[in-house]
Amino acid sequence: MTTINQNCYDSVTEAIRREAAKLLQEQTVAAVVGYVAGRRPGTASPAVAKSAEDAEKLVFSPACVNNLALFLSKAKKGIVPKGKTAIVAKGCDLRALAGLIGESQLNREDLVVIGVACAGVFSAAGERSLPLSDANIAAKCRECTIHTPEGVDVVAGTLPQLPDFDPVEAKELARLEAMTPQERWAFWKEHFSRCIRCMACRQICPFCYCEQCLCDRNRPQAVESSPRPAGNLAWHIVRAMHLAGRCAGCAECERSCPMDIPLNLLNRRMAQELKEQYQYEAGTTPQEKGPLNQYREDDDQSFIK
Amino acid sequence: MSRIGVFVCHCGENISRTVDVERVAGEAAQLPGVAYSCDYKYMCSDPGQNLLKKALAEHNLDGVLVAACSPRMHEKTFRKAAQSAGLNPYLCDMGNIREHCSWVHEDREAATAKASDIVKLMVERVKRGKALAPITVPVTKRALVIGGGIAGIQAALDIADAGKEVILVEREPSIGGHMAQLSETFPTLDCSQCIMTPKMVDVANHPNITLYTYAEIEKVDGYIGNFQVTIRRKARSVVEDKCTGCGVCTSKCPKKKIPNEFDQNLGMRSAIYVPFPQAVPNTPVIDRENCTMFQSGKCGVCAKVCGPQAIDYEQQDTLVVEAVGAVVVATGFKLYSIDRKPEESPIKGYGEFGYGLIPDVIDGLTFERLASASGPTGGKILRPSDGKEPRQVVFIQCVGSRAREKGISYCSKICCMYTAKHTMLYRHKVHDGQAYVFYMDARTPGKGYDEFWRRAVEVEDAVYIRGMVSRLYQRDGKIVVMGSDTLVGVQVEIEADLVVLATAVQAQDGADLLAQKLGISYDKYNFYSEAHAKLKPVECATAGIYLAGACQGPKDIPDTVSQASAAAAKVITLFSKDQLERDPVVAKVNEKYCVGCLQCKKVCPYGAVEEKEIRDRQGNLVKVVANVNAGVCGGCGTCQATCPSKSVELDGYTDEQIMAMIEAL
Amino acid sequence: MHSAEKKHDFEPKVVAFVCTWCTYAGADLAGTSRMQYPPNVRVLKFPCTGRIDPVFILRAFQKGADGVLVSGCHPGDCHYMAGNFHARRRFAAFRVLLGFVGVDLNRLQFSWVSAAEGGKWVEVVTELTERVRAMGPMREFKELEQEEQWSATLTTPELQQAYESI
Amino acid sequence: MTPKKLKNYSYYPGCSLHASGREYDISTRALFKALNIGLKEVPDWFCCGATPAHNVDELLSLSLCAKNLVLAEEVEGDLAVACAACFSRLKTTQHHLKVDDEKRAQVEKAIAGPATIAKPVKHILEILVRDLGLAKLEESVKKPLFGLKVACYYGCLLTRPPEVPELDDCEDPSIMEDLLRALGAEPVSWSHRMECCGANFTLSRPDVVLHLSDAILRSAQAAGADCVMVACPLCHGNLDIRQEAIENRSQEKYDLPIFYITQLAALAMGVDDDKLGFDSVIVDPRPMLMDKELI
Repeated sequence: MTTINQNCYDSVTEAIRREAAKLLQEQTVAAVVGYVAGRRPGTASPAVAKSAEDAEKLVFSPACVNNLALFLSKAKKGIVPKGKTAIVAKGCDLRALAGLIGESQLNREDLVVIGVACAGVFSAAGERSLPLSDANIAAKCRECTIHTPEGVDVVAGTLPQLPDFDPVEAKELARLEAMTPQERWAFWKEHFSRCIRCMACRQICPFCYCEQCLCDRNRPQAVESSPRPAGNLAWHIVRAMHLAGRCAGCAECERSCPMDIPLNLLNRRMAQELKEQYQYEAGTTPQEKGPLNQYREDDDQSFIK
Repeated sequence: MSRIGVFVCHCGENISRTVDVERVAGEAAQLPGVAYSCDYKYMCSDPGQNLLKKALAEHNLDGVLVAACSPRMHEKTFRKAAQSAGLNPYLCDMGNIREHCSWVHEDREAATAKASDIVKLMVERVKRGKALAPITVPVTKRALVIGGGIAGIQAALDIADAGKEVILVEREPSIGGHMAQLSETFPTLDCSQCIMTPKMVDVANHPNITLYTYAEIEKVDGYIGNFQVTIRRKARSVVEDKCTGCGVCTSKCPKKKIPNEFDQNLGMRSAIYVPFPQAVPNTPVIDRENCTMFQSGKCGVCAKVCGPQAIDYEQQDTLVVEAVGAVVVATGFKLYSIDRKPEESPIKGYGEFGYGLIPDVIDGLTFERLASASGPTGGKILRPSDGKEPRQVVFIQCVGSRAREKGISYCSKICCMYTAKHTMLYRHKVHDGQAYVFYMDARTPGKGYDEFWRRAVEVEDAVYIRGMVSRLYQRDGKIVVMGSDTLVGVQVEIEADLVVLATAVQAQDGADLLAQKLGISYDKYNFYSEAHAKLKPVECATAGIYLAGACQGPKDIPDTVSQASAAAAKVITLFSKDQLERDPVVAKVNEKYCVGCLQCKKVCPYGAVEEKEIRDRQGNLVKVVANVNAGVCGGCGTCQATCPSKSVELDGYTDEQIMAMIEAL
Repeated sequence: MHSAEKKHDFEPKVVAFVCTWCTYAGADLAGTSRMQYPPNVRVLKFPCTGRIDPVFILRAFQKGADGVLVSGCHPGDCHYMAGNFHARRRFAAFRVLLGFVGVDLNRLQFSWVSAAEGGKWVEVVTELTERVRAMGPMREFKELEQEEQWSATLTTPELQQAYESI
Repeated sequence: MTPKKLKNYSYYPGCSLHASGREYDISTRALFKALNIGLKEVPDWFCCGATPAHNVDELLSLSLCAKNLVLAEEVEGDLAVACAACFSRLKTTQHHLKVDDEKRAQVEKAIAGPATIAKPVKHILEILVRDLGLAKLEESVKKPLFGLKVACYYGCLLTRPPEVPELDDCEDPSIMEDLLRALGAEPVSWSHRMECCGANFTLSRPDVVLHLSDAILRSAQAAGADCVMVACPLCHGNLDIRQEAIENRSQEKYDLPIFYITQLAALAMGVDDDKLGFDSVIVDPRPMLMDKELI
């Protein structure tokens, strides 16, 4: 088993504290969105530091799973005080920030981005008392392409040598792709039938910032709101479709799902398609138009008669 | 509860032969919300329409469905009838049980069932319909014409003659464009300047035309009937109001060795100059890059000699904002320059022709200047390298045009004709000279065109060689033309004194940038796109903007003038009303739920979506939402399908209507 | 073609979402030309394929469609210039998604049918209807629709376990 | 210990390079060795069909090339090709099968297997000028070819049709000239660098070949060239082997040595001149090279 050297997290923590304290002291920003240690060991929770004292409490560890970009989206209005904000951002958070900027939800000028050299975070079910390793690292981190932040204002920490992880999610995706439609239907039917429509996947998603979700509407009702199989399927399809070309791949939906539905597979499948067809990949640079908001005259149309 | 009336038409026997119309009407009566139903032989006939009107009143109906032919046929008829009986026309719909049912199915049972289904679906739609009022937009009755070539001049004169004001903007110091550069014009060989300059003078003197030369479009806001255009008037360094056009400044200017662009760099001009003698306006401009005063601060001769003190070295660019209701784009073309192109350019060069290296390889426009009586050689055909009269001239057609491997696949349309003209002009001036033409096809459709071309071949003895040229190179003061004669099947080599390339017609430099300012679309060659290739050839898809001339694609003078007049007619039609009325099938934003992600703005083909700030009473910004400009919206609904929260909705095709129809399947 | 004598055990329900400018007009042309095709298709008219939301397709399947057709103007012919280009990308993505959750994509057809292609309309509709007929009813969505199970009730073992562990 | 190779290429020499154009093969290998680039011959390769096959049987010509490309998959690295005709045929096959599914199916049937032919096919020129780069090339030059005036002869296949080789501007390329400048030589500007030499009419219609090749040599001489550089063994054959016959026919004395790209490049890289096959050509270049103090 390969364990990741823990020292890197300490150096990130130190850099975040130093930078956050400076920004707050000099009043460059009104708040710093980051993480603080949780009550139980091996946990961390998002926090908004508003003073230099608060800044001392900021940490970065493999328990810092949340995508903090969420707190800057309209859905979480009021949590972060008005004014210029600094944010601690891992690779996935950076992609979400870039997406939100591209969708006119944020202004880059109003942000100070403290990019984190992130070796990875714990998986939802991973054992947190042990150091981060092959055994307890999140699936998304195994295939992460943005361990070192790009286009940020400050880079915190340096990245240790990372082992080559087994890409479990890509393999699972390939396994599903190899199935017959009937088998896939059975796979998803089983998963979706467990959905209790708690909407955690929606609440945690940085891109689900609509003031009123289409799926909550009843005139007309596009998706049944009761937790029954038909509506469950419809909800997850609509969700994946609305995120296609926008999703940052942070897999927070999957992590927060109490019923362990492998939601990120849907997102991954869409991302894969958009990359193959339109060479689009969620990245750290805000893009003017997403892949489904633009077209080329010679786009593939082999599926159209 | 709705009170819908359903009217099932027999269409003589066209429908009733395969569809049991009585049963359809009977089943319709059972549908919830249907207050009245009937069937009738010919609903579109006067008695049929009266039946509808009467039922509307008697049964107090709040919606009408006519199950008959295609709405493309009679929707207007029935909406009008409904309107005359007091119903909002948009609450009247049609179910297509003829083209989509009785005519395409034989099985009476199945066809009847389908017809009933169609009625059921459409009733759901009518039930959820909204009364819509036509949208009215005020119209500013002034037009902007961009480009002062023959297209712009013609459009401007036509509009101005109709009594409407015109703003004509030209990038160069004088209007006239390419046509002013030409010597004679096909197919009649009349002198271009003789027919062009009177029109230029008309423009200058027309009370309804405001002329801005040496000016460019900076910004365009607004929409049909209501554009605000910002025009940058470049600093001329000569005050137009004071200048009398006496010409002393240009004759005294000590810097006189500047290649004259108007003469394709063959002749020379001074640093303060008028591009050509007949220029309109006849006001000089200082070419600051070549002026000693501007470069070294020492000179000032023109200011000293100018009687009316019109020279102003301090003059700055100024911005003018004009409100107009319509725009005619007439920015013309440029000729393909066939130098070796940078590798990233999609258009390749013709290094094999030695263009730019061999001085006696020239393009068609340069030949025009050589042949022009007012040109640098006074109308004598003399080759640029040594000023000698060429004995053998080779013309090569389709240089750059119809050459996919070079990046341009279209035909430039005018080259066959002007090359034929060039051979004639050459023959008229050099009687014993021989013209050769390499061509792919001679394309001469047009009134008197083929006769003209035949004259070049049969009377004026131009030798036409069907084939392309592979290489030009210099040998002993001649240009060796290596080509093939594909009709005879041999390689040919001609030793020419002068080679004239009929280079492709391309969109003007910066055509794409102007299109982006105007919000109009353009093709991959930067030619502007018309709204419909056949039926809307002068309109842009963006309402209120029209096209004239070669900016839309290669065109000769007659076609250009026709299109310019057509564009003018469109503008005058638009200006004939005080207000525009348009179909209310447009998108509307629900500002309460819109979160301003602006994905709708990104997909809108019309650029109809803009950002709107919502502020509270204290003026604090609450949020930014999307806003659809109803004047510009085309009504496609792409925005709604894109909007994640469906906060933008297309009237006439609301989600509620569509979902209800799907539910009723 | 489709005649009264031919009786089938299964008559599929086919829904067509079409744009008004090209495909709807193409279907009109099929009518004026008196071409014949199976009566199973129900046409819903849209201004443009750009207006067609993937949710509509999903909803149609949920409401009992055995096959869905989406048809609009050929690229370059769009009355609204680019609506069909946007639709093409949107449906390319949506199709992949449906396929990924296990919907047999043979039930979902996309086509370009111009106002001049009455024959193509007949061909597309006939082909889809017969293909879907051969495939049999779209059971998957109907079964889901009929399932009474409420996943939030505390009867599933997972939830029971989760509840007890609190 | 030998240093690690800069880059590795698989290599398809083609029939000519094992026969009449042996010196092209020898010099290519010598050049790559000098530049420390790996070159491994595709095992069991066979004829690409060259210029005759596609005129007789298109499927055959595509299948021959496709099979060779499949074989090339076994060796690491992009496929290096020296012969302009082989290069053209291999690229043509890739192009056709990419755009035509029907042909692909026919070919797959003929070669009894999938046509995995996506491996990039690169002409030696591309490898030297693009992959390695002119700067690196210039750096590696040990004996610059100062004072050597060269007529770069592209022939008709190397850049045409433009959508197939995608090597350079199809009518006005400069890749050979760029290479030569990097080697220190002086490319001359001349007229016939893209004309056909008569190619494989050399056996069936020597009169045509003499006529066409004469024009090429004449033009090169008129431009002041000391020699001609070619990329194709067929061109080499016509210009070199037939040179005496051409001279007899036109009563002109040319005496123009014909070099392969790789011979000149290898010479500049300091490869010993007796390792470049100068002894096996008809117009002996050595007197001229000695004259220029290049050997």
